[in-house]
Amino acid sequence: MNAVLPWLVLLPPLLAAITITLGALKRPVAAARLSIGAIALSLAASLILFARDASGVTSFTWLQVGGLAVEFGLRLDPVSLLMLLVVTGVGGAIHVYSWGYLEGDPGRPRYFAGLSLFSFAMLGIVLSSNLLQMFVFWELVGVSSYLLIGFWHARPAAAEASKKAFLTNRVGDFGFLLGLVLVWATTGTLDLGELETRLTVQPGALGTAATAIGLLIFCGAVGKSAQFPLHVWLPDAMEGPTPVSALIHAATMVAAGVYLLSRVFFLLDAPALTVIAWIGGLTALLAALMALQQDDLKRILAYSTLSQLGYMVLAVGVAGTNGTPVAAMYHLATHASFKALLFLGAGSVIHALHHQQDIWRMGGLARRMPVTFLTFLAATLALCGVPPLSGFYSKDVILVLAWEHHASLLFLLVVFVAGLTTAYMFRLLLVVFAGPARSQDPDHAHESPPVMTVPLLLLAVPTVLAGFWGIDAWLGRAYGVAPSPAGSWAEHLIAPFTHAPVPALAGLAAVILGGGVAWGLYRGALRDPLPVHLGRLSRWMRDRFYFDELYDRLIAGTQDAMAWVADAFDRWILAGAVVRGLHGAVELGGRALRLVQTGSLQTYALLLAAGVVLVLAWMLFR
Amino acid sequence: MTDFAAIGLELAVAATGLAVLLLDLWVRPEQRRWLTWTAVLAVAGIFVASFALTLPEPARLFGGLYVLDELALFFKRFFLLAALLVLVVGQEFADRFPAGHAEYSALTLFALTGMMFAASANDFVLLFVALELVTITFYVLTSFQRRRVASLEAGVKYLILGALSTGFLVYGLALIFGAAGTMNFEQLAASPPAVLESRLLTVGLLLVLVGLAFKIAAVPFQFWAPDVYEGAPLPTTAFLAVGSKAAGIVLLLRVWFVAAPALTASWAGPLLVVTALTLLYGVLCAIPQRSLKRLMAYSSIANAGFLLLGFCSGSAAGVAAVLFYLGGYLFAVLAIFLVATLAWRGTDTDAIADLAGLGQRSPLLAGVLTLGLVSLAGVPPLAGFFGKFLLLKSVLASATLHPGLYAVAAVALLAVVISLYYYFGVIRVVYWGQQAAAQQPPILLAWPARAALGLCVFGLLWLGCFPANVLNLAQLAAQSLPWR
Amino acid sequence: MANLSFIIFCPLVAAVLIALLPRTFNVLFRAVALLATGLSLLGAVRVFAGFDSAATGLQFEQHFRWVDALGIGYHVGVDGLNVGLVLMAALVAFAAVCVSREIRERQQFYYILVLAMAGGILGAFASFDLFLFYFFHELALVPTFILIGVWGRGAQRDYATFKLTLYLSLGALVALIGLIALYVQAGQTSFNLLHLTRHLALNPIAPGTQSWIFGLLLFGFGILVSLWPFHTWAPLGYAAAPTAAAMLHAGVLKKFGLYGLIRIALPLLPAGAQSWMNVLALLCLGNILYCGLVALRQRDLNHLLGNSSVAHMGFAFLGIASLSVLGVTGAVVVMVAHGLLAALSFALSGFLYHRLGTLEMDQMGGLLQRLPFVGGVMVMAMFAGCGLPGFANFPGEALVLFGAWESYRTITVLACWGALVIAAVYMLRAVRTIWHGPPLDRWKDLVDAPNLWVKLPYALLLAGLLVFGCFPRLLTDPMQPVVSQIVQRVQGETATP
Amino acid sequence: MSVGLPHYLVVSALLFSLGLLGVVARRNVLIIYMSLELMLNAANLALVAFSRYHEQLNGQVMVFFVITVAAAEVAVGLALIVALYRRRHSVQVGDFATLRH
Repeated sequence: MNAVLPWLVLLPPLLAAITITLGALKRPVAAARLSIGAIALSLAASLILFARDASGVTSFTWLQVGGLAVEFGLRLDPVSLLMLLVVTGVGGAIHVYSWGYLEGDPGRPRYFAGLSLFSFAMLGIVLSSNLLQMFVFWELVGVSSYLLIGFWHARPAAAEASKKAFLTNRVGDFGFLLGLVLVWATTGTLDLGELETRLTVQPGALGTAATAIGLLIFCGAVGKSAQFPLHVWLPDAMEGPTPVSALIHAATMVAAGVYLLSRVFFLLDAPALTVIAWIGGLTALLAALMALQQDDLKRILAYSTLSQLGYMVLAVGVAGTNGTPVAAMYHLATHASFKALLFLGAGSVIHALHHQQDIWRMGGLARRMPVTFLTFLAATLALCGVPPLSGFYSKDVILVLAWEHHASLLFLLVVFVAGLTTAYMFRLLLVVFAGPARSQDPDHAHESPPVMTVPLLLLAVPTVLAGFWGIDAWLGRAYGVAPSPAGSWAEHLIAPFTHAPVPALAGLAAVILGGGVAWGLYRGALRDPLPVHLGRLSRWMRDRFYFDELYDRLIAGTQDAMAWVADAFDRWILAGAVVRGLHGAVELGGRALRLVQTGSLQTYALLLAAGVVLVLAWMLFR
Repeated sequence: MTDFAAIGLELAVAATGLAVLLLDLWVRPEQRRWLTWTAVLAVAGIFVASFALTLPEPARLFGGLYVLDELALFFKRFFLLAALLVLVVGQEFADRFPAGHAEYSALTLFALTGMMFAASANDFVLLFVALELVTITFYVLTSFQRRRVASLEAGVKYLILGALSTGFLVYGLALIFGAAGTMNFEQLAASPPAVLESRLLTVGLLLVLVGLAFKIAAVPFQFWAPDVYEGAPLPTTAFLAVGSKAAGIVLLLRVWFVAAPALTASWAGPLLVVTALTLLYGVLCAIPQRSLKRLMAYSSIANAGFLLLGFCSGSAAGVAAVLFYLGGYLFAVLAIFLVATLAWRGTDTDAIADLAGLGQRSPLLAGVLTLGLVSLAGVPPLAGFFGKFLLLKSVLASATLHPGLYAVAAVALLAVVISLYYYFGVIRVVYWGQQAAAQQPPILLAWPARAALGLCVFGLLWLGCFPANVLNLAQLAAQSLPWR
Repeated sequence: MANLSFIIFCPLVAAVLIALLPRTFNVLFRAVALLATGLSLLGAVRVFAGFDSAATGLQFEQHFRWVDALGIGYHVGVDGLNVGLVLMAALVAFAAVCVSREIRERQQFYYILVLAMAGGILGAFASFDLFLFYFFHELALVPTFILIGVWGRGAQRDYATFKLTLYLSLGALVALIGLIALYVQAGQTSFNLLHLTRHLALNPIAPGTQSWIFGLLLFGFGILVSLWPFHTWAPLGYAAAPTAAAMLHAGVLKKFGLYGLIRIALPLLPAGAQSWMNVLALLCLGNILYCGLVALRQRDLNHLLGNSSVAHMGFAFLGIASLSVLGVTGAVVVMVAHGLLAALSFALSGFLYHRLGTLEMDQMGGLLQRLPFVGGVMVMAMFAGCGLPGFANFPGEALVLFGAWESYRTITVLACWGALVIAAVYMLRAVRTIWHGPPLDRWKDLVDAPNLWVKLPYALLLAGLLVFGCFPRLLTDPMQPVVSQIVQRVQGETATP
Repeated sequence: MSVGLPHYLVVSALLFSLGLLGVVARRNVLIIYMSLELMLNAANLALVAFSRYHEQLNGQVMVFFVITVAAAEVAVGLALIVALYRRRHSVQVGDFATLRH
């Protein structure tokens, strides 16, 4: 039974995707039923596995050539079980939610096929036991996000956004693949289990290439989790339908990068970890600043995701070589639930206002959409790290890590970013739900139908209670960390303050400070006051620090220039001068030689006689 | 085997020629076609008879003047086949002759006799007589269309330049006779070294080679070919390209490998240069050509270059390659000329552009023309490819001894690629050339023409796909030359 | 039915049969052509299925005497290396005939030429005699010339067909001289590949001669496969060629040169191979990067596909240049995968050209609405083009990268950039301009592929890509014994992993 | 001094060169034709000289062959030149140049 279950988790979404594309492209209801059924099956199977706390690997050889042996295996351990729950749980909620959100859209079968393909690929990443197999699903996730972002491919913005997303991911995958090749070249194997045992036996196994391998594999994570250099695609990915943004850009896809880092944590050495930490920190800061000045509801959430991902990557980096990525995974788990809730809440607002996404045209929705407001409020508080909620505990662990490993500069950065997070989230909350209606759209807004609000409530449960489920203890077991004695829930409530008071209090202070500033600025504001105060900095933040333009000129520009040179060389010199030149020369030679035949008998006789004399002379006096 | 039994084949052909001339007096004009068909059947009969001749060992007759060996037999069968097809082309071309249809067939047969004698030449006297019989007959054949100035002009040009080359040939003969005291090839080869090194013999031999080089139109004696090929009527041009060239080749084989093997062995260098120049000249000049006959002239010059490749390798394999290549060359050239005659029936043009739209008008003719051109270009699965392949193999095999041959192999390669350009240029016109004139009527083919086309196609495909038995014949013939 | 001669001669006999039929039976020509290529496809599938990858040596072997004087024989057989290639060739041939529905005038002549090409290709891949190998390949030269000339497209048709034919014949002739030189050096006894391998194993040729013979073979086959400096004919030729000719040429004929290199040049001239590999590695970098960049600039879809197929060939060359078991196996997988991919993409672009009348990408836009099936398959083909896992190209390219890392570090990095990023850029730009974006009203009355019969060729090729993509062991396992033996000979008994 | 072989050869060579010069230099077709015959006779002279030198009759026999062939050639050649004259009313070599390149 144990061998079949993992396949029962992985395969249903793939089969659903195939049957929809082949059979049900014209029947939305059948497609939806197939897709939701598949993800439900996967959820059930992963719940059973979770209950059994199953572990072990079942696999078959996918490729066996020369020195390269690639197994296609499914690996179960506490970390992957947790991720299974996150993907299938949040994914399932979003599948149901999408049925309501995309009411009447003709392309729904294609949407559900894409969603199932995405779920299959994401489950593949979580379960894969081999680095190359992970790369395969890495790319499949990339292509399914391309299909989903570009769902409304008639709209140019969506088409451009999907292309941009896939290409940026591909740049990351380029690094990832090179990392794989390097790992295989130095150790001869790509299997994670084998690599782990070999590295625990003799840590120096990777030799000089260790840092390079670490950073190259980190490239894959940077591409997928939209970290600093390759973060440009995430905001544009909001062009896709909101459930897509929720599923892909909040809960699962972007988390894949962090999951990868935790999977290959034993590979990363000290220098690689410091680089990872700084990149994470930088992304968190930048994203938070940008989020402060965005007017589009979904873009703010996108930048907030970017910022939280920066947190997780920072947590991995700061953990140090003998530490564990538990903090990052813990924050990932809690973040998945409340960020998905935020996105679905936003979706419900957008749905109610007939696809209006500019927050300065909303206002006073609290009264009209109570359920959405309450769940949105709970998720915001969790995100900012207000104590009883799950976000506080997971963020606090990261603060503690930064504090204990006396990475003082990073600690200050994290605290400052926590403040910023609270600032832009409260700005959002106040402008959208509180204050006067800033245009006539909110007047006829009404609460969303149950098919959309029920998932909101379902997701609210983990948002509030996840802090107490001891997810960090559960994760610790995968890394051999002894679980701390389980006190009553009361002790647990104040545990952070008793163990490490300074980081906990600093975090709380930042939250209160940020909330106050936002309250001051945005309570009842009709226009955004910040541009007046900050001036040019606000414009920079609004235009995303001009990274898009920089990349266009830098990477795309140079590549197109090289392409122009190559094409010109190919057209004029290689095909033109060389080939046409030769052709012309031969033709000219023919025309010239032909003129020797003047047609007059006289010349022929002369030439013949001359020929004879020439031959005789040459032969005799050779 | 008595002397006269040996030359039975030649006598039979001469007798047929005379018979055709005589019968022409009693035959009514509309039955003249049947006269040519009887001549064709007779030649076919003689061709079949030639296979009945089995030679335990080569026979030398008429006091060593005439030799009958496998090489001679191979060439006699080759000439008979060529004449057979030329007679059919001549008959199809007859409507454009002012008069004397029977005379045309007779003259073709007399030229055939000359060629068959040339195949068995073992003495400079027979070489001279046979060569002159062929050349003088061709003077008349070239200028047969008296109403067309071009035909007469070609005739005169061929006359003067032919006579000039004969002058050189005869003077060469005299010098050889002076130096060696004998006219016989084998005796010349066996003469003492003092004679072989004498400059007189070298000059004499060179002058004879000039005469033969003129015959096969090798550089620098090829200036006559383009104008004569273009001026002469189609059947004559065909016979010139195949029969007269092959006669030159067989005499060159005899002189080069039998008469003075010691001398010619040291002349490999100059031969390479001549071969390369012939190849390049023929191939380059052919590119801008608009007239099919002139294109075929330059192509025949290039093919002379390819045939000389076999001489450059100087081995039995090279000679076998030359013989096989000639077989493929025969069917290809005659296929092209037969199709040209049929396609241009009634018009006096020879422009390639006038072949436009042949693909639609008559796919059979277009197909045969394409096969012929593709075989000349040397593309499998046709005879031309295997011929060129054998030549390349023999050249590369003996290139290990003297590396100059690699250069000539490279030139040959270039020549093939460039020749592909103009051969496929004709195919282009046939299949997707712009149809200038209105939709001409589809061409109706008499059964003999259809039979001749069938023979050519069969020859091309059989030599291309199942070359084994003809290759064995060629190798057997090559063995009859005295290899050390 | 599972014998190779049947597979090879089915199309050729059908061509002769069609030639004999009267000129007006258009439907019959198409039926006979479909039947012939269908039967040879079935035969190829039977051979592929029946191939026992454990057994060494040739299977389904047939040997007849042909020209004994020169040691030339009709010797066909299948081993791990060409069993995949024969199947791919038969599949592409069948798809090419299916797709020829749009040809309306002179159908009889068209089908004769296509069938001759198909027969030639199948024969070339199955033969184990150097002469036969060359003989079958050259069968396709004249048909290509006439196909492009009569049924080709675009103003540059004449120039393209001549350029293509002359380039290919030059390449073929240079290779022929190499083959003959090989035959001469091996004592002029026989052209049979097995005999030559045994003979040259005992008394190898002097390294000096080996290197210039290998040079001849490399540049001869290089021209046939559009190695970097000699690649200008490929995009031009494919843009002008009718669909079937482009499919057969880009998909299958291009692989003849590579197969020749792996099958003949590497095992018979080990020292020669060693001396030329660095040059080959550099040239194939030209293929991958240079042609990838040129593809970025193309406005015509077929030019883009032509350049991208040249870039993919760079990968196969890199695999060969690595001289490792991984590299060479990867090269063969790339050959099979690219064969199916090129055939599929040219078939689809042919469908587009037939419906739209033009292949200028700027004039297209938002076609996915009107052509969901063709659009979907084309997007998948384009993703396969940029090496997406799940399609057969990814295992091939991954194996080549793993194999080439040992000997050419920087080249592998650049090749990886070329394959992953540059290929993705121009493929996605094409998808963006053709399929996505607002639908233009100019194409509002387009009709998608109507029935299953029209969709069959595309579905078959796509299925091939997916099957070999998801289960690459189908291709790699039969290849192991042959490839390791070849690499061992070249490396001189020290086979790298 | 008695007239030996070299003398004959010199005369024969001179005759041959004169004939060649005549063919190349003259413009009238008939004169060219006569120069050709001159060259043939030069060869005959050489043949006879060598035959006498080697005390063999082969040379003499060869002369007969050459003479008969020359006669045949002249017959055909003159007929051809007359036919051309009747068509072009000129014997100047320069006029027969329609076939070129």
